[in-house]
Amino acid sequence: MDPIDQAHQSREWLIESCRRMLLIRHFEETLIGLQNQGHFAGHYHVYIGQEATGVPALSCLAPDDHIFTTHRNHGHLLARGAEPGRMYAEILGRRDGYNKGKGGTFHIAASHLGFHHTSGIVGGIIPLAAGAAYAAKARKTGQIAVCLIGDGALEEGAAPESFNIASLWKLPVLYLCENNGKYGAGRALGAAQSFSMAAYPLTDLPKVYKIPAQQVDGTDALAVYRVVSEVVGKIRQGQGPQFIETHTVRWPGSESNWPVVPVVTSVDLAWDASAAPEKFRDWYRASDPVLAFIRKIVEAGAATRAQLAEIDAQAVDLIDRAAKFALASPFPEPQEALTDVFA
Amino acid sequence: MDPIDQAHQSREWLIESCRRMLLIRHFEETLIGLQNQGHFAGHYHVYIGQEATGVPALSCLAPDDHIFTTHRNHGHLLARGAEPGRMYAEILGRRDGYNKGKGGTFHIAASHLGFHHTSGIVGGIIPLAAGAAYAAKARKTGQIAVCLIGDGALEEGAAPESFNIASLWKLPVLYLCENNGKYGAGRALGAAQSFSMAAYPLTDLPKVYKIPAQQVDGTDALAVYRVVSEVVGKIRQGQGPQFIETHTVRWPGSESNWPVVPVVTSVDLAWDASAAPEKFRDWYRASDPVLAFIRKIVEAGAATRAQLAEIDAQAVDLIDRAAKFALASPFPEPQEALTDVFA
Amino acid sequence: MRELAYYEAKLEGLREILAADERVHFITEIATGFLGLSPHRVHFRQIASSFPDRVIAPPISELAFCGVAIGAAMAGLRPIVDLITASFAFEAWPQIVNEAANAFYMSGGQTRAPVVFHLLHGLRGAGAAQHSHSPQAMLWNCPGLKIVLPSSPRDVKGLLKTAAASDSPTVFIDHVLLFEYRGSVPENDEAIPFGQAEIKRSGADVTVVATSLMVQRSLAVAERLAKDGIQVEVVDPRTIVPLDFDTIMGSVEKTGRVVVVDECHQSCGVAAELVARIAEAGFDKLKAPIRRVVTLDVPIPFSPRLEEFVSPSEARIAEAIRAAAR
Amino acid sequence: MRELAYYEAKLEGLREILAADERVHFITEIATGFLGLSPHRVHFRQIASSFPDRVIAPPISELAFCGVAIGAAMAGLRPIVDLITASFAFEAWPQIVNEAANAFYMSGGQTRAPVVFHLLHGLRGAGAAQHSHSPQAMLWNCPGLKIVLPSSPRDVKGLLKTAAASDSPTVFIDHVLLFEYRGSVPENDEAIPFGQAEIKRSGADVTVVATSLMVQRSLAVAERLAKDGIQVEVVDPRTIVPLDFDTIMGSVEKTGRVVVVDECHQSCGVAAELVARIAEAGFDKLKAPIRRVVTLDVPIPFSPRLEEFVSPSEARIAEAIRAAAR
Ligand SMILES: Cc1ncc(C[n+]2csc(CCOP(=O)(O)OP(=O)(O)O)c2C)c(N)n1
Ligand SMILES: Cc1ncc(C[n+]2csc(CCOP(=O)(O)OP(=O)(O)O)c2C)c(N)n1
Ligand SMILES: [Mg+2]
Ligand SMILES: [Mg+2]
Repeated sequence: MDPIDQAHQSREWLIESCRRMLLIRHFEETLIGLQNQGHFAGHYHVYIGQEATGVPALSCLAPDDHIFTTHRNHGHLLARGAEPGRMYAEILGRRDGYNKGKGGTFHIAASHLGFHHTSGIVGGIIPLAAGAAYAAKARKTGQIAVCLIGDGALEEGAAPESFNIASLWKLPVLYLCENNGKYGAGRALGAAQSFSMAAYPLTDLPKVYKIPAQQVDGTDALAVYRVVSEVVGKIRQGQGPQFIETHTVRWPGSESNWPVVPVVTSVDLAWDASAAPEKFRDWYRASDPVLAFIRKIVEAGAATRAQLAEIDAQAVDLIDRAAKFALASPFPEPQEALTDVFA
Repeated sequence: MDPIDQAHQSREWLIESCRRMLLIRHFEETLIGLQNQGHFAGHYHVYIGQEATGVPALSCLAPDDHIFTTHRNHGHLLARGAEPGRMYAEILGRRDGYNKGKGGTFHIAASHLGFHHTSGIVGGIIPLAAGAAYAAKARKTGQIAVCLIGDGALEEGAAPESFNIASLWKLPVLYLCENNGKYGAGRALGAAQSFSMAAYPLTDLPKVYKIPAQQVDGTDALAVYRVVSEVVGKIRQGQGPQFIETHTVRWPGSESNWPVVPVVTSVDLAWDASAAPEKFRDWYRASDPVLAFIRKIVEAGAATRAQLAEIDAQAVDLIDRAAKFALASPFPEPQEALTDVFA
Repeated sequence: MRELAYYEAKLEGLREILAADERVHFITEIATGFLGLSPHRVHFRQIASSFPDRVIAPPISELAFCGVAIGAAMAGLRPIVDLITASFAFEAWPQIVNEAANAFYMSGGQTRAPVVFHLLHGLRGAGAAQHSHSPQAMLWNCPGLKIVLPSSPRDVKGLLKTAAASDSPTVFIDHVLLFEYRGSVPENDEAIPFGQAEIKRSGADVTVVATSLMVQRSLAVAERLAKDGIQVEVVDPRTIVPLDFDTIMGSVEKTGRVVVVDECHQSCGVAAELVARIAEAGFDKLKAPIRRVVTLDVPIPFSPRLEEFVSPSEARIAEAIRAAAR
Repeated sequence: MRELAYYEAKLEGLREILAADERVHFITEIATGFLGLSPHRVHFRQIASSFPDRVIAPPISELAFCGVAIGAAMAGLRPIVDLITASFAFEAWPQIVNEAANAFYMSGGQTRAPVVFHLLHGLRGAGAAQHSHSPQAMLWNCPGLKIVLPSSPRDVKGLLKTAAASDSPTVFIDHVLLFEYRGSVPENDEAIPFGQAEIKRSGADVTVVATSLMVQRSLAVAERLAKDGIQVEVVDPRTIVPLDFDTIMGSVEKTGRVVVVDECHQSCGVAAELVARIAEAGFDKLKAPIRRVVTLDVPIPFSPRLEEFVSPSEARIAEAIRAAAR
């Protein structure tokens, strides 16, 4: 049975997911431009290539679940419906940013969406997520906590220490480990030993602590949805922590530490990648999860190319307005630096 | 074939091992008396019940191998031939202590025996041992490093982090994990989940990092010798890190945080434990590795009870003189506190 | 008012806090937590068994279990988490100083982390180099943490209550050598606000600013020096974040002579900051250089003689006060 | 003497150290280590590939890889280990402050741990709360560690050499915003001994004691103030452990007016210790209160305006010097 036909993936879900993926993609592409124009300083990380993980995965959550994420958070926030304008404002250090400009790209928080604390320290959130799960369990709220980490985070001792506690205390926490190292210059390679991780497959590590763990293709939105929704159900039933590793292929635009946009993503690119420079073309053809999703939707007849192109245009427009909003937002007053130290 | 007959366990080795085990036992028994008499302050940990691990295991090492140990180090140092007098002096904070009285019970170091740095921080030495192994490999000295830890140390993130590096870099390091929690109030239980460790058997953890790992009965000196010597051979051949978990049964004298001596160990006790108070008798009968070793030697005809009793008497005497040596050693001059800060 | 031993007041405070607020969970090792290895620890075990679902023992994983407490605080609980020996806080350093301390600020005021870290600091006798730390200076260098240093039975109870009710991450730093001190503690619930120094003893000649155990030690010295005609005023900030600098300066203006007594190592210790602030604000008022009595800048030696020599002992406190009074 | 950019001198030092001593191994992330994200990092990669067996990339396991370096030092190597961003040193805190710092002392002088920790500290622009730490004050509170804070091309090379040759664990704390400064560097190998402050600029009116990037910032301010007739002397301790207090006090005695400029947070920062020492030793010599220009006691905000506001900026340095000169 074609997964597209499955009852739980309605046409609306498909279209909405596609819309959010395109939103993320254009958000990041535009962001790279903003950086290149000098609108903000500092190091940053984009979510391009991982859209088909974050969007379906986070669609499985309840509105009040707790979500902890990392330096690579933009896609997660947008997947949950964060306003791109306020995100840009944050990344540009403006007053209208989610964190009033105090956090920046690494730390975008949006508590009303469940993003209480976003850490730029690799491994920093792993115990925090278990803690939020502990609180949910103690308070019997029915919430779960989601811990969104990269493959590299498993190299930090915080990971096994937290897995141990989550397992012993049967905490309602989902570890979603986005392994973006496949074939790229990244770290863990999924099925084989990398230069930095002797444990492979990575799912072996949580399994040692008796946490059920599985792998899924993170470029296949429907597969991600299926696995995450099933696992979230188990967690809500009180079965304790669960671990999912997703594989994506590292976007070649991020090979250097300062990303470049080889081509602006469009619906047409899904069928003809020739607009992408030679060296990036393969990725857009074979590994781009957004383009793959677009093709799947069209092939399944859930939407036409033209309909998706319309959605894409709306996304481009929304991002455009978001960037303008952020650029128009003033910098915070210097004295603002002295507030929010203590609650 | 009775292991006693095996070529590699000569009669001399048996007698010498027995002597060292008795030395450790009496060292600790006398130490408890010294504490009760107020000769030193502070928390301390004794090695009673684990003698049949440390003595045979460390007999497999070369004189210049590197050894890192913990708060429970006394037995390890004595197994390597450290002077009990200088150890007591250290524990009593006297000038003739190995560390000039600056370290105390948690930190006894004897660099000439390979004990460079003994840490009281659970997990503290795990990376250090990998580092010494790294140095040995880089300098091609043929040395190996031994990391002597308790089961509780595996709960610290330092353990998995270090296993990963040792495995990736194929370092010549032996992890000897003394699990003293069996049936006691201790932590890991070996074959089942404890309140503090979800990973079981504990050997699963190093195995995730592709470190070969096995379990052995730590109350069986010959079994320990066999496994450790085999594994040390592999490490010297360049096969990389290895992990051994030994099981011992926690000595009931240490159930409270301040140990008590229920009965002074003697060779006779190996056949008649009635001298031990009721509540401790079972342990001396069924779980005491020193008494078991004594019985084995006598039963195999390697020595008579009388011969072992003579060895025991010498051990008692040696320890007695060691205690007197330490008590006669002066406290360091106060100004000595200001030296050794920088090399 | 009734008299209690310090450890009794501390236990009473914890029991009342746990009874009053279901959101308080206490992560600690049951055997040696809260009161450390003190002989009174059996009483803590009784509390633990009164609240079996809310007093929980973690693995030896300080980094993770502190992070769990912080995360739980972000999600609606008010956890107290016990590092026991303050030196073990280093294992959890990234969580305390880089997550908890920054959470409220970094989120632009969105996320509160009302967690209390409980630590037993200082020279406890034979703790040696690895178990004798006083990390309050390092923590004071991390904006975002409130820091509490009780010194009396009444303070330990009252400050523990305020800590448990605080909306900001709070480090509660205690000292096992205080446990036997006795003092009056009001019957009725009395929380002590943060940021209120207490003049523990009045005197016109020399101001001693002291924290934690050093308050008691300074008081003992002050009694002795009174017989020699030196009237010492002992000011106890009780919390260093927030710091009641006004009360300190009030005393400095009165005496013009200051000794700061603190158990951190000298360099960049708590005393360094207090001296720096007093020297700046009191430039015209000081009649003598400010003196510090602190732990000498060497790792803590094990041997009791050496430990005594490096510590801010009564002898060294007395000497500094005499010098200041001259 | 030839002129080099700071980053060139630093690279040259590392290359010479690696070439001269086989015992030196460098644990670092090849892509962003040693020079951080600076555009010059490609040059570091060249060094890395010249010594493939001795420049090695670890997993993201700061605690373990620092411990590996310390253990290797105990067993005969002279490792340099790169935390890169100084904030990441917190992950390795137990190994740095409780193992390396204590090893020699705790063993009674038996065990040397000649390891160098390399850190890039401070406000680098948009590092925000979690990537902008200056942990030198916390480290100074841990006896047993030598602490190096270079500020010029010549110093970074000469001090790196001394660090690599030091028998004690040494924290080498650098600042990416220094990399573009140029200055003369002798051709021939010139190690700079620890514990020798340098007067980077002479002046009779006000003494500025500054470290790391703050030296350059203070020098720039001093040039400007010279035009207004204020002659500033800039003293750079270069190493805070050991500290050349004599040179500092020599300058204080000359000017009687002191400003300490440092990038740590205020409370218990490096400046606090320097002020405390100068206030004590210089009580009779000071003509004005000592002033501190330091990072304000709040977590570091991301937004550039806010970051500038909390930092020890040129404007704040100038203001403090003017006030001291009055
Ligand atoms: C404790 C710590 N060490 C190092 C870094 C520097 N750092 C930032 S991102 C990163 C790689 C993380 O890899 P991964 O978790 O797989 O996430 P990805 O960037 O691939 O999404 C590193 C090492 C950091 N932020 N925190
Ligand atoms: C980082 C740290 N946390 C806690 C402690 C307190 N502590 C000392 S021994 C010990 C138990 C260690 O268990 P295990 O490793 O099994 O060793 P055993 O004492 O059983 O030999 C603990 C928790 C410590 N010394 N260091
Ligand atoms: Mg990755
Ligand atoms: Mg154990």
